[in-house]
Amino acid sequence: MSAEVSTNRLRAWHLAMLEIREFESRVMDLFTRNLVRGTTHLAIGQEAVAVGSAGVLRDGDKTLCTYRGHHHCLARGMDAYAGMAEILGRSDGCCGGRGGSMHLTDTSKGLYGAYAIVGAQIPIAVGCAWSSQVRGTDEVTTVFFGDGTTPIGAFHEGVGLAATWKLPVVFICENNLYSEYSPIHTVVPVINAAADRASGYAIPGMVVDGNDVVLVHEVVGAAVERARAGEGPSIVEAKTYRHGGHSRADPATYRPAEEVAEWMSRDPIDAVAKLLIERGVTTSELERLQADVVERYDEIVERALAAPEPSVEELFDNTYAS
Amino acid sequence: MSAEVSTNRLRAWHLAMLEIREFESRVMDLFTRNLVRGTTHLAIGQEAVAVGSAGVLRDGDKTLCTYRGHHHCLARGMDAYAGMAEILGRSDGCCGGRGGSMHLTDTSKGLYGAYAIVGAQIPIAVGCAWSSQVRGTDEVTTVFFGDGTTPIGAFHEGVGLAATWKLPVVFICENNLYSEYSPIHTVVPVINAAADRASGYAIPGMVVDGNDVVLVHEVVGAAVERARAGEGPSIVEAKTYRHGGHSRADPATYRPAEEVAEWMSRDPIDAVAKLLIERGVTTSELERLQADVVERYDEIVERALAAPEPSVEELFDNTYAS
Amino acid sequence: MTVMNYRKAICEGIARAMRRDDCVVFLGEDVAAAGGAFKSTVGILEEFGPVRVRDTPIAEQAIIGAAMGAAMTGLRPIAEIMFSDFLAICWDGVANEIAKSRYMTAGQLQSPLVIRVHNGAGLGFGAQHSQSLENMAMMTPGLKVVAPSTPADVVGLMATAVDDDDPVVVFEHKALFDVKQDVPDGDHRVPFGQARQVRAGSDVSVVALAAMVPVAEAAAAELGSRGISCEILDLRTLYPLDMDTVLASVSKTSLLVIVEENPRPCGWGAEVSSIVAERALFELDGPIVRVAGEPVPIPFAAPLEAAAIPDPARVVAAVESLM
Amino acid sequence: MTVMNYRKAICEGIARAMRRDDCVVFLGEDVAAAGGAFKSTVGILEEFGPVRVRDTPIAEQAIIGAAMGAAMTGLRPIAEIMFSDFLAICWDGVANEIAKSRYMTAGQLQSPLVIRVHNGAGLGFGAQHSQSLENMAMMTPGLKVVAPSTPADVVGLMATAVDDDDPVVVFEHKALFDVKQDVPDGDHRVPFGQARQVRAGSDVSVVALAAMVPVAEAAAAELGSRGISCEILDLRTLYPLDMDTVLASVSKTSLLVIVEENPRPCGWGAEVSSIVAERALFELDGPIVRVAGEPVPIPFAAPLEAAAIPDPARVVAAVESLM
Ligand SMILES: Cc1ncc(C[n+]2csc(CCOP(=O)(O)OP(=O)(O)O)c2C)c(N)n1
Ligand SMILES: Cc1ncc(C[n+]2csc(CCOP(=O)(O)OP(=O)(O)O)c2C)c(N)n1
Ligand SMILES: [Mg+2]
Ligand SMILES: [Mg+2]
Repeated sequence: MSAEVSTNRLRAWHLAMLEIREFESRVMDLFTRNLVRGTTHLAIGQEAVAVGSAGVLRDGDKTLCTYRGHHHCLARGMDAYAGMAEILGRSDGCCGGRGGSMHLTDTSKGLYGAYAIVGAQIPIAVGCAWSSQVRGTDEVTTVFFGDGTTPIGAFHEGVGLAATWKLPVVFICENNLYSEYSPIHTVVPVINAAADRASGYAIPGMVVDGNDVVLVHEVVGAAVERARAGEGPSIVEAKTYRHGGHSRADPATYRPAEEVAEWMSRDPIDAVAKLLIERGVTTSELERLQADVVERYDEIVERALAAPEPSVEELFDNTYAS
Repeated sequence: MSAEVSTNRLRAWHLAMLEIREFESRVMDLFTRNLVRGTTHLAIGQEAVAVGSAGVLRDGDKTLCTYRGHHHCLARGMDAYAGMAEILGRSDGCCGGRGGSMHLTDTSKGLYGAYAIVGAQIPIAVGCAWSSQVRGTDEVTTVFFGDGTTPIGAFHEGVGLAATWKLPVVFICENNLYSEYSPIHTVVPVINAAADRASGYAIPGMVVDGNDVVLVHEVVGAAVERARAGEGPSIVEAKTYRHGGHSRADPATYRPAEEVAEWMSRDPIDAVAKLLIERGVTTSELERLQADVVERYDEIVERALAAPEPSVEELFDNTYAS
Repeated sequence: MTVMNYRKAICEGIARAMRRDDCVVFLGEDVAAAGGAFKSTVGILEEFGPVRVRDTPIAEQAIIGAAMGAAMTGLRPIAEIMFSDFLAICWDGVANEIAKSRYMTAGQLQSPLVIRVHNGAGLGFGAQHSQSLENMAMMTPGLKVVAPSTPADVVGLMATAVDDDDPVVVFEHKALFDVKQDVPDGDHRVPFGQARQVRAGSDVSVVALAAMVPVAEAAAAELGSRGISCEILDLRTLYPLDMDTVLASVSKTSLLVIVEENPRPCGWGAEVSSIVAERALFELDGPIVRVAGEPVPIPFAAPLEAAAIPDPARVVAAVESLM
Repeated sequence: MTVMNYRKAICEGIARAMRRDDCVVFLGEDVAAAGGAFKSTVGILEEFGPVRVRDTPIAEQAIIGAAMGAAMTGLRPIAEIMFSDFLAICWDGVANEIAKSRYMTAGQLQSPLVIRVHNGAGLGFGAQHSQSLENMAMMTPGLKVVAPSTPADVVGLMATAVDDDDPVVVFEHKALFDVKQDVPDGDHRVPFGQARQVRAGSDVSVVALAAMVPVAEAAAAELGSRGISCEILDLRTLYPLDMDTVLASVSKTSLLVIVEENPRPCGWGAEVSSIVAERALFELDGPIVRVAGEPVPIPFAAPLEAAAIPDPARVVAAVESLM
């Protein structure tokens, strides 16, 4: 399948994933240095889901994600500086510092919010898709959620409405095996936390290797085309892994060492780098690329740290439109 | 299958169903005469689900139902006078007149409440079952809900927890084809509103003719035994029909005449009466039974109408224990 | 002018908004084909068709989410939650998502939508279908809160609500559905944040809302016959809150009685009282009296339900206690 | 006496209750194996085992329903809802079922249970994880409402809460988790409905709760140095509400400042203010001033978050405005 993807496309995906990883590594570093307040939820290890999924979308398509959503925002084109400044609570942030790490948003890129209450984004995404249907467009909405989200009511209400109204939305589960600190199999009664629910809504449910950007692109692509054609929603479950803890300084000691080792050996960026090398890209070229990214992020972080915090005079802005 | 059921048992079920129908008819009559405040939701036509299900339970087993729950309460042994007085808002009511038609409760009979918020009873029933497990008993909880309840989050959260924890609870859907005034197929994406969800929880889902008391008894019985044996929850979907409207004075004109006619011809009480007659019970005996019931309810209604309303001095009673 | 009852006014308000603006859509449980559980939306489906008017499954979180998602992307939804009590099921969507998203995203996500709920006691619907919950909305920054007491206000406030770029929760009081009144034709609008002087008076200011307005009026009539002159103000909206009118009235009468249906603790009247106690304490000649719902779940039995919410006699007694 | 911080006191309070009574069970998301998202329940699973201590799926409605069902049938559950903001997801269970069922069934259904939530702002968790929502519980008849400000109160109020036959919502303030104090050993209990006099004073009464108690204390220290003597009362429970102590203090000082973290509209301070304005208006020598959270979602950026909730400087200014 990867044979069908052009080398240029693979290069673009690889770069996008590198950038996400660098972004997240910087956030972790800043958090560890006590420069980020509150909490952060990183997507290191889950880059392929974001990049593969974003690649199938067009302008006008909408994406909603969670507190663990930096990768989705970057994959759809959020300015990394605006994201980083937001996480640092600066007025240059994509939300003027009001949102923080859990709420990166850029509607100009189709990013209709990152939500911090588990499951909340799902009915809202369904509403976006309903709106696309009412307005007679062929826009599609993608909405991301974790494996641990599948027990919550909002997930089921949203999927149910979308299935009943045949709405153009694709529900994409990033199954990283953990519901916060709990192994997912201890908190859901099915093998595939999300895909196994699809039959209860008479919609397609697919499982895909979420660390294979090419496969993600293909499977999400099919679901998006189905939605765009007016055939209704699907659930895609991408099996993946977060390399680090759930949030903040979580050391993730609850994970068996062999499990971690196995998944580390299946790094999604390494995988696409391998494909590129098979196609003749040189290691030194890849190293140069990585060095460029590091350099760009040095500058982004520096600028963001130097940016001003919002002023207290603006406290009430945007509470109401009027 | 009905061959395995003793005639005495059939007689008891028949009588129980007759009593429910009489109770409900009286409520309708009182409501029409403006003697019942607020609203009522009757179970005329759905008697077999209640009687068949209650028949498999023991003392200590718990039952939770909805605002459309008079039949379940009577089937598990609620005193008809206490129920009628409650619906009339009298202090002799099972809830001292505080609850009304939607909230008949008698914990001494295992009736742990009738709930008026769609879906709310389901997680609570799961809690009762969890308690039975924690306390090391072999009690089982049955919980009733309508077809229209299957889209709501609380249903899914409750079933999910029960399936994950293998709790001794049986989820019994009375699919009367309507979610309030909406045909169920217009608001859910599956054929069997409840049973088709079971695969999403890796638990058994059964469909049964809810107008056949013998079949209900058998299918619910199997699910209850499974739960009692510690093998976890099941979903039973009983297809049935309400002869009247959803509530109050709903004329139910949204229902096709042929549909109504077909279901009227499958009256659950007529069906069991037919079985009894096949076994040699005489029509006149059945008529006598019916006359007895009418007479008993004349007296119940008369007493309930004469009972006092609660006194305003008691307004604050039971807001708190202390 | 057309005479219509409160129920019909709900329908009229929705229809006028939908005629004015194609972006207005309407969704809820049995609001379309059946015309609503209270028959307050009969004919909307027929006039505006099944794309703009949709019956939903019983899934309040989905209804609210659908409304928000649609509002964020160019529509102006009106969502019905059948009873205000059911807001408890979808409160995350209302209070954590809809109310906060504009602020949290520096204005990027906007939810110009209206949530209509049937509110209040008095009809024997029991504890889970009878609450007055305007205070739950009022305590949530980001929401506008409307509670009309008359058919004309139902229509006029709906026009303002639908056009407003902020999310608005409209509490329609079930006990008022048969109240009739002349309603102006055309583009009748009632602005938010303007209390209505229901009755001018000089001895005491009585502030009320929704079904408590007629209760206050009945009390004022009785008190008038005893020589006590009440000024009655109907707040109409709780956010924005027209304290200017309340304070002006209090500075005239020097006495304040607040009549609210919600159980007393943290009711909207507490907020009104505390603002007066902060800004006009020295204008007062007597205690601020709140006549509020009793702190109990609404009981079913008729005498108990009647005792649980304010009635004219309690308002009369409260006013007389100040004389 | 043992010195412990607020976080450890939470754990201690739960452990003592579970040791005392086998019927006490504990459930919530990641409360068992992981010891809680805030590490406030470390060791409970190990001591009491997996039957009594359970990790749940992310399903707050199921958690609350499970707790209620268990409470109705003989257990005394303690349920954790990780952030008070998430009460919005399961509010139907809390407010419509748990709070009302005893009343509606004339005492047949009882819910002797405790719901613990992590409450409050100050840590940069953003608008959906930082609210102060004690007022949402306080406005709901049938619930008892607890909000401890010290480790000793955390332990003592938990003992009372678990033994109480009514449902109790305990708001644990995240910003206090590192506060340390001596906690009495043994069967330490703090009764409900008794405000704590944090500091005696003669010029002004300052009523506070939870994280606002240290804010009031800091303000009082500063004011003391300016010659103004504050009496600080920590309400500790909002239902039952100890108005006797508040009224006694007001009748001594004649001035009242209320410090509350929730956004002002319909905050608990509004209720306290309105009771004083109704029962002790003529004892007051000045307006009742409420220093409350600003009516905005809690912003993420540090200076904005700090400005959104009361700080000592605002309390100082409020008190000085009365002098
Ligand atoms: C309704 C709700 N409950 C609990 C939480 C706390 N919480 C935040 S993330 C999380 C785990 C979510 O797991 P999953 O859905 O698998 O997503 P992941 O974090 O693995 O991406 C929890 C429990 C929350 N934010 N919202
Ligand atoms: C959460 C909630 N939403 C809406 C309602 C109003 N309502 C009461 S009964 C009902 C229909 C329920 O249909 P179903 O579950 O099929 O049960 P049935 O009435 O047919 O027995 C509705 C919408 C409610 N009580 N609770
Ligand atoms: Mg996960
Ligand atoms: Mg039905």
